Amino acid sequence: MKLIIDGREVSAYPGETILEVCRRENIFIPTLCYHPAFKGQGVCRMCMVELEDENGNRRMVASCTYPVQEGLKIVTFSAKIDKVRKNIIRLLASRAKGSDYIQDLAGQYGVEPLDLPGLDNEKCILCRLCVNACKLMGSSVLAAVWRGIDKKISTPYEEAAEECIGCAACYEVCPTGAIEMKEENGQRIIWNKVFNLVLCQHCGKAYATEEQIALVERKTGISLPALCEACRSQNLAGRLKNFSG
Amino acid sequence: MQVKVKLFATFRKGRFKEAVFEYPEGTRVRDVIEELKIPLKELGIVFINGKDASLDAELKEGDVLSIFPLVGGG
Amino acid sequence: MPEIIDATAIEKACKEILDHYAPEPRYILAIMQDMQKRFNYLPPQGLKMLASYTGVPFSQVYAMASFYKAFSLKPKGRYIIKVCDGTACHIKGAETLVEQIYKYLQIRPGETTRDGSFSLETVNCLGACALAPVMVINEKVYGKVTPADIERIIKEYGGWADEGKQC
Amino acid sequence: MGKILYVQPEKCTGCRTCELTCSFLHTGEFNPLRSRISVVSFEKEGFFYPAVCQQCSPAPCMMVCPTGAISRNASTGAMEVNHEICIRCKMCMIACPFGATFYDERANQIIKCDLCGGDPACVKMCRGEALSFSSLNPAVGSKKRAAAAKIKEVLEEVR
Amino acid sequence: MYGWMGKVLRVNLTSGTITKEDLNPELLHNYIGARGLGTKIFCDEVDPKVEPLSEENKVIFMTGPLTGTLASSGSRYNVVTKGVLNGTIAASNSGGSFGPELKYAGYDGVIIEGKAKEPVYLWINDEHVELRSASHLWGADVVTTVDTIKGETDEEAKVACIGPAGENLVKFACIMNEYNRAAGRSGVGAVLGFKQLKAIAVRGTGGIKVADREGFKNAALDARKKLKEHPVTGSGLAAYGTNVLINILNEHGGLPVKNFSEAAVFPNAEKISGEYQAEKYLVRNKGCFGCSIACGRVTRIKEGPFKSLGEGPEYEATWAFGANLGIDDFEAISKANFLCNELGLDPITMGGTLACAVEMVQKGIIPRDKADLNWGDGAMLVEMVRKTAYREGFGDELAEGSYRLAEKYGHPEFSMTVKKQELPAYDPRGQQGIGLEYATSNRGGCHVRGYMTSPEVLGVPEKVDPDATEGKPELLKLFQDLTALVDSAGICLFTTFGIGLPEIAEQLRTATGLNISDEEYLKAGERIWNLERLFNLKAGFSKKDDTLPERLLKEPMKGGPHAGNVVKLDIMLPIYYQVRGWDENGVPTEEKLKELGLA
Amino acid sequence: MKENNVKEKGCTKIMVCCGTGCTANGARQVLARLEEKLRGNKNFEVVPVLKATGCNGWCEKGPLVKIMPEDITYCQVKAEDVDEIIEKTLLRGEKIKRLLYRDPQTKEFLVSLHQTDFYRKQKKIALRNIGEIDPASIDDYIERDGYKALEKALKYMTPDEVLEEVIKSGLRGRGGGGFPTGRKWQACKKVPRFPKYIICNGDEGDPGAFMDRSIMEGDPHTIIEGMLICAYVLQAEKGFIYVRDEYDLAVKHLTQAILDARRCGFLGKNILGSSLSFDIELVRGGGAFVCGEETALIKSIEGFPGEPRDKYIFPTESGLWGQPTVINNVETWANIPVIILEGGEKFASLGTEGSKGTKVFSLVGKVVNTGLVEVPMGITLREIIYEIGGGIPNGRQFKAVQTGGPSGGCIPAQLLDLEIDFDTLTREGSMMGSGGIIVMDDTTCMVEVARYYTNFLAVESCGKCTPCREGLRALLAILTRIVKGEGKMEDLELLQEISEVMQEASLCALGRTAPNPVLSTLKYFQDEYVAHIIDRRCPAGVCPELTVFEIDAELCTGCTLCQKNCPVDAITGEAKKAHIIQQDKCIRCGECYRSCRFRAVKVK
Repeated sequence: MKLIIDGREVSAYPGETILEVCRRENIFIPTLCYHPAFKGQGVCRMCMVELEDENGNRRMVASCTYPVQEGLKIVTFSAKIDKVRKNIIRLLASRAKGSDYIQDLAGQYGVEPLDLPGLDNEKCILCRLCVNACKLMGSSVLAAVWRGIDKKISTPYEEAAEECIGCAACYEVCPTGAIEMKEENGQRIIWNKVFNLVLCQHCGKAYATEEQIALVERKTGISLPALCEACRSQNLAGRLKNFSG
Repeated sequence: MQVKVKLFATFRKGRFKEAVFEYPEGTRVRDVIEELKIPLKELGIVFINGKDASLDAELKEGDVLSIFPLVGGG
Repeated sequence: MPEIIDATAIEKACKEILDHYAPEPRYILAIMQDMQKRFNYLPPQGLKMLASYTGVPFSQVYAMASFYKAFSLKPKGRYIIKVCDGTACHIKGAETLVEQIYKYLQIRPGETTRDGSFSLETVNCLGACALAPVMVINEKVYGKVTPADIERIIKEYGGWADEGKQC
Repeated sequence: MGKILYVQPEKCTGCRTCELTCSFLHTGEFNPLRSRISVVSFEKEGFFYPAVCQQCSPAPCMMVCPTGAISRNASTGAMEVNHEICIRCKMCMIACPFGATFYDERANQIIKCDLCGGDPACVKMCRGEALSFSSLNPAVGSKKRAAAAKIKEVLEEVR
Repeated sequence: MYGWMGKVLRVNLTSGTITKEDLNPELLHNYIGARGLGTKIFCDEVDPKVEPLSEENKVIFMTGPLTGTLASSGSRYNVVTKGVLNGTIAASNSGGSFGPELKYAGYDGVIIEGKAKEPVYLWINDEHVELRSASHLWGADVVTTVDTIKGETDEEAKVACIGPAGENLVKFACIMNEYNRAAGRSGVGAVLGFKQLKAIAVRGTGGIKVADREGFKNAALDARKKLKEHPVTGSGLAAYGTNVLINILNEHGGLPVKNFSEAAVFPNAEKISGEYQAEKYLVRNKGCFGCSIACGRVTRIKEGPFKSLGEGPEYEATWAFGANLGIDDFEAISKANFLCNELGLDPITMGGTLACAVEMVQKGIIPRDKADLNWGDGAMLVEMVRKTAYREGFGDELAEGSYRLAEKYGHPEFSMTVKKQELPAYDPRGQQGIGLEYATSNRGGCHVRGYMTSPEVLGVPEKVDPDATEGKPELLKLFQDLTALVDSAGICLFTTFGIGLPEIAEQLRTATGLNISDEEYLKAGERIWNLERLFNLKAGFSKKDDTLPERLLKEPMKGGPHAGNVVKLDIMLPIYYQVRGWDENGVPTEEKLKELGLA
Repeated sequence: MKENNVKEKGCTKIMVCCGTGCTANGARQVLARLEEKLRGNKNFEVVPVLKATGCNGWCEKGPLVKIMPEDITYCQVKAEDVDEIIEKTLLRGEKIKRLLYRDPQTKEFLVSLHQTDFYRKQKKIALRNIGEIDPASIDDYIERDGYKALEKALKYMTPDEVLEEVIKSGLRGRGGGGFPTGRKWQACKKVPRFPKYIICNGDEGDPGAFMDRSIMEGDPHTIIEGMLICAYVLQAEKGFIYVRDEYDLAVKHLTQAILDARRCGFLGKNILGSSLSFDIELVRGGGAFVCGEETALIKSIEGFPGEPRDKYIFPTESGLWGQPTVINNVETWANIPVIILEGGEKFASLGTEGSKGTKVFSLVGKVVNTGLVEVPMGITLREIIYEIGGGIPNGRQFKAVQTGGPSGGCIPAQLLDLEIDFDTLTREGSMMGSGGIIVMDDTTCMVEVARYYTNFLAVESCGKCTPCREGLRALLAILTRIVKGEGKMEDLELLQEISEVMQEASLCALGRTAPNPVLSTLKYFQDEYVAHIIDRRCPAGVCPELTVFEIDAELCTGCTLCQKNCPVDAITGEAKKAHIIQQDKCIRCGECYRSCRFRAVKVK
């Protein structure tokens, strides 16, 4: 189907969202809660764009959840959109005072955070990418709990969750550096859970949690040598070397 | 006449290191190389008794003919 | 302290509740309501059982439990005082009632007296706006409550009414 | 059937031109750490093994990927990473029996050999012919097949 | 910045301070990198009269803009210092992976100053740079040193270090990297030994960007294609390594035998030849970082007293330990070579010095009770290499190099050196051009400052008459300037067998964005050459040092194709000065200096 | 509608209002006493029938006891009055004057409720049965033409004709959105996927609104019938009623009604012999205001936290479990049977151009007659407040009326003559919402009201999207500092800007309308904001930090009421003498100010 984005005709497939089409067409739309691995969530609202009807009336929609329709006329930037994005960044910067990423973004957008009480050094913007990642990993230990302004991301009772495998996918997808992960003394601590890391038999590098390896072995049916990625190829090479004499 | 032919490097493959051959008078370097089926484009250095020789140089009794592919080093 | 039920008793009671429902996510809300009624709060153990029974991740169950106001994650008192802070009640001084209750029971909304007798909550609207301000203790509705009424009402439930006395 | 990237380690001179080529073509800079092929060096003994994805079938990396970011390119047979949807859980790295799935820290990406879309540049640049790319059919030299078999055999041993 | 990283490290060992400095872009334009840039910085900062073994001398490790890129054989770095062996400007060049790794860490080079109070090593881990104690490594050989440091830092670290020879200030100690690669000549290892800097370990995770991605890709691929197609770089060097030259030089009558005292034809050359090595000992080829030539040899001596596995020997070492000592035992030669790698010695000077000693022993100048040295003795060779590194017994005298040794015994004429540095494996009486090259080399006896063997013997790029003197000064100047450019670019000299100025200049242009003509690039080479000359002049060298050992000028070749020849230096040198734009005393004229921007 | 079936039967019926208000005031005790006294009472030939009905709406006057067929209504009845009622009224036909309603203006005693201003102006459609029937009795419902509409639809109309009728009626969703009900059904009908689901939204959450509660408690079958009619149109087989958890009685009555309907063949297979099969399941809500939003409600039924989603695809296409779903509010469903029975056109004859029919409002706050009123659309606010509601008590000044719940707005005195319907309210910055009308007088601080609603929403927002969650957090912080006297004039611009962005960018209707209280008070009561910020004074005497109360000794009668109500014993003074407020003890709660009947307490 055909759409008109910023006056340009663009083709799209049924089932796509406006954001997906724009990303494919390299039309920039800022996002915070979007990750292509997951469905659009419509959470952060940075990706708001305007739709224009035949009378020239415009309305705002979240491009990450709006499904494309034939002939849709989309405006990806306007004074109104700019105002919305600036204010969203301002609100998030007022919330996540501890996140350098968000503060930098506020700087880029030229907005000053407001002075709001009760959020000392917060980094989380509740984009929920971590929740999505955790779910996809099959662990689903993270959820957005409580509601309203008390909403937060947490494991049940903020305690170490049984199903957490310490994969840190949540840490990886977090845009604001809000998830704390510590690795020391052969242990990884994340979400209040302490994981014993498997040490590479060869180089001693702590390369994965026991739970991660168990999951890999379960999924592949292969039992893996206790070697880190680098040592695994090294080990293979060593054997080949001996093989070739 | 007798000429000692020495081959080096890749030219030895399937041939020989050195050998003494009986050639008729007037045999030229080119004749030897052709007989040995050495492709001219692979030919690097040709010495007769350690001195550079052209393909048309005539061989003489007792000459040492050294044939090298193109090589380098240092 | 509230009635302490031991772990096996909780488990048994939860099991009974679960048995009333098919193991489908759509019954989570109903099951939680039953648990809340049974225990006055949602015991973590019960939520775990609920999660495995319905096959829904524990985190999701916890998210539910914390999302809905009908549920409490902490044990509640025997008498739950709900002060309506709906608009009609609010503009008729509901907050003063909350203050007054604090004066007698030393608890704020969300808290429970140390002896486990009373819990205080504010609710959005009890749909009895015509009687504003309204207060409910367990099932009983008190309408047009004045701050001066609080002492008497609390006394009905054996609450300490002597000024300043800690419960 | 697609072609296979054969590795014959005994022919490898350890020059790592494959790494340079790979990183340059994929990232625009010369950085072995961003290469999808990595030469394991035994400098003292002068033995080298270019560790590179063997495009396994079935592929453990694909099996463990939670987002479906790893998939086989139907025309090249290469297991390709869709960086867009990768969440960098690194399960594929853990799962790879060859240690040939890498993490590019600079780009924050999981990287692995994608056979350059069916025409691997490293093979063309390989001086010692340690890398070759040819069809998996009987016409392939017995040496290459032996090399592949050898790697497989050694791999079995490792497991 | 493209090609270059734009940063150098300055490490003061005396104070322990480490600073990061931006490179001056103007220097890059004129001096390119590696040898040129290192020399420029060195000349700007160090008094030419400085004592090589002193706090004031500096050591500069410098890479070129093509180092670590896809430019073929772009593995090189240079070590610039005032050489210990002879006090000339030294720019020792090495391949391997150390240079590229330094760039991946973000630096073009490292400037070492001062002298540490106790042994240290420098650990460069991207931005993080520190000096660490190396007391526990002092005395350790290269293998132990590298392995220990890798264990202490990062298994993937690249380590350049000195062996016992450097620590013991052996005048021809080298700096080793990746176990087998060496910045070999001029005794740069001893300078580090004096400064008590045992090693530099580096780990880099960054990358190198080029100015014109597509252009550079095309230029590099074009160069590689030409290298692949050229018989020498495409297959010749790979098949037989540099040792292929043994037979060629021998047939040519240019393979010096027994300290240049006999006809340059070694009867048993075949037994030390590349063909022999390939047949009997070669495990496989090895390439330096990014090299498509892969001339390196992994050699295994399977059994016997010299059982070992290592790299080499290269042509020079094979000659220095073989023909030059009358030894035809390839296994002994290999072992001695491996030992040089482990202990950190330059095999050319080692062989040359030992040959000088053997000759003097044979002539009765050195008493036999001091050293019972004979031609053709492989075991003696291995033993003497070890002793030299540790300065044990007679090794202590050998450790000073042949010039000081021969001078000590009153017969400097037996030292086959130019400016006190031992000559390599080409008898200049069979190649007039290389005679001139030796005499005029800025670091003394050296073959890689304008490799005249290529045209004179190998016929690359085209054959010239080795016995002729005509045209040699002109050709040599071109070769010297081009070599300076090649060394400064960070690529291997061997590439010039297959590619020339246009290909090198194009790679430089696209990599760095420095859009100057081929000629200007070549001019940079000339500028570098002249800068080195100026340094030497200021250091006290003069026309009288632009000469060859008497033997080569006066003793006619005793046999072989070039029997009766001497080097006609007196004919070539004045012309060379003229071609260079120098006055009759070999001093660059004002005009020349102005032209080069050196005035 | 037929009147007075009871009369025909010739038997007396006593109906005790047992709505929440009346119950709170002791209706159950009245009922119990009546039951006790009537059971086996030999004095009656035919013992009167006793019924507990749903809320009559006039909670203010409860407990209400209605006696039919005489149509006598007694107000504020106590258990002690029961003997007298039996004795005098039931046995002797006398009316007890003191229990009758006395019109405050005319001072007349009114026998029937329907004679009162409160009832006269009303037009009951949705509430037609409430107070008239025992909600626990399906027979009572059937007696009042219950399930006749269903029968008519099933037997005499095609689904399309039924739909046509609903479209014709112009009925718009009573839950707040005001989306035309017929079009909603039509959209769902067009989607060729099955099963389809029907949901009744009974998660009434607006503080100050209780019409849904009243219907669910007082006339549960009308909801079931409405849903059945829709099921016929859509060929749906399953429906859900999502009831607010706090509504225990509603749950009880609905449960009973569903069981009865099944028993009588109105739910189940082949209803009334037709091909329609439909059943209803009751879902108790979890107590989350946001679940009133239909996508959140769907999530909640599915077993998730009630977080809305972007509604770019309507539930009519993808709703419950992704299936086509129609959700309507309780009051909407209650209108359906009447529309089918009497025709869409008749319904459409009521109301305004854009908003047809009647609307139930809950009239509460500072108004004399509080309770539920059902009036035709287009009635003015003044009529509701002054004619039905009887004006402002205690001689206070009307200040504003808040409509539409927390997301609605405050409408000032100058708009009292606004003819209210969906569109006029929206135009003036408020909204219909579910129909709450909260009257505010001069003792209400509009800034504090804005803060109150914002706080309510900040807690009740689902917290999913940024503009709503963080916008509310920011608005709340700013409003809080203003009511504390720490505001700055720039704050007003900030409030405006954040509010506008929330309106544009929020995910659901809750977020988009959440700034309405702020925006409407900013628009109409900016002077109050300014007073807080510049003068550091709360004109209404509400904000403790900015208020000082004083007793005007001239006006004080020494009635001691304020003294009794003061929670901190800050008021001293003897009876019949002027009282004094001890400022050091006073917590400025305003209790004295609000309770003083002589307006002797003043805001300084």
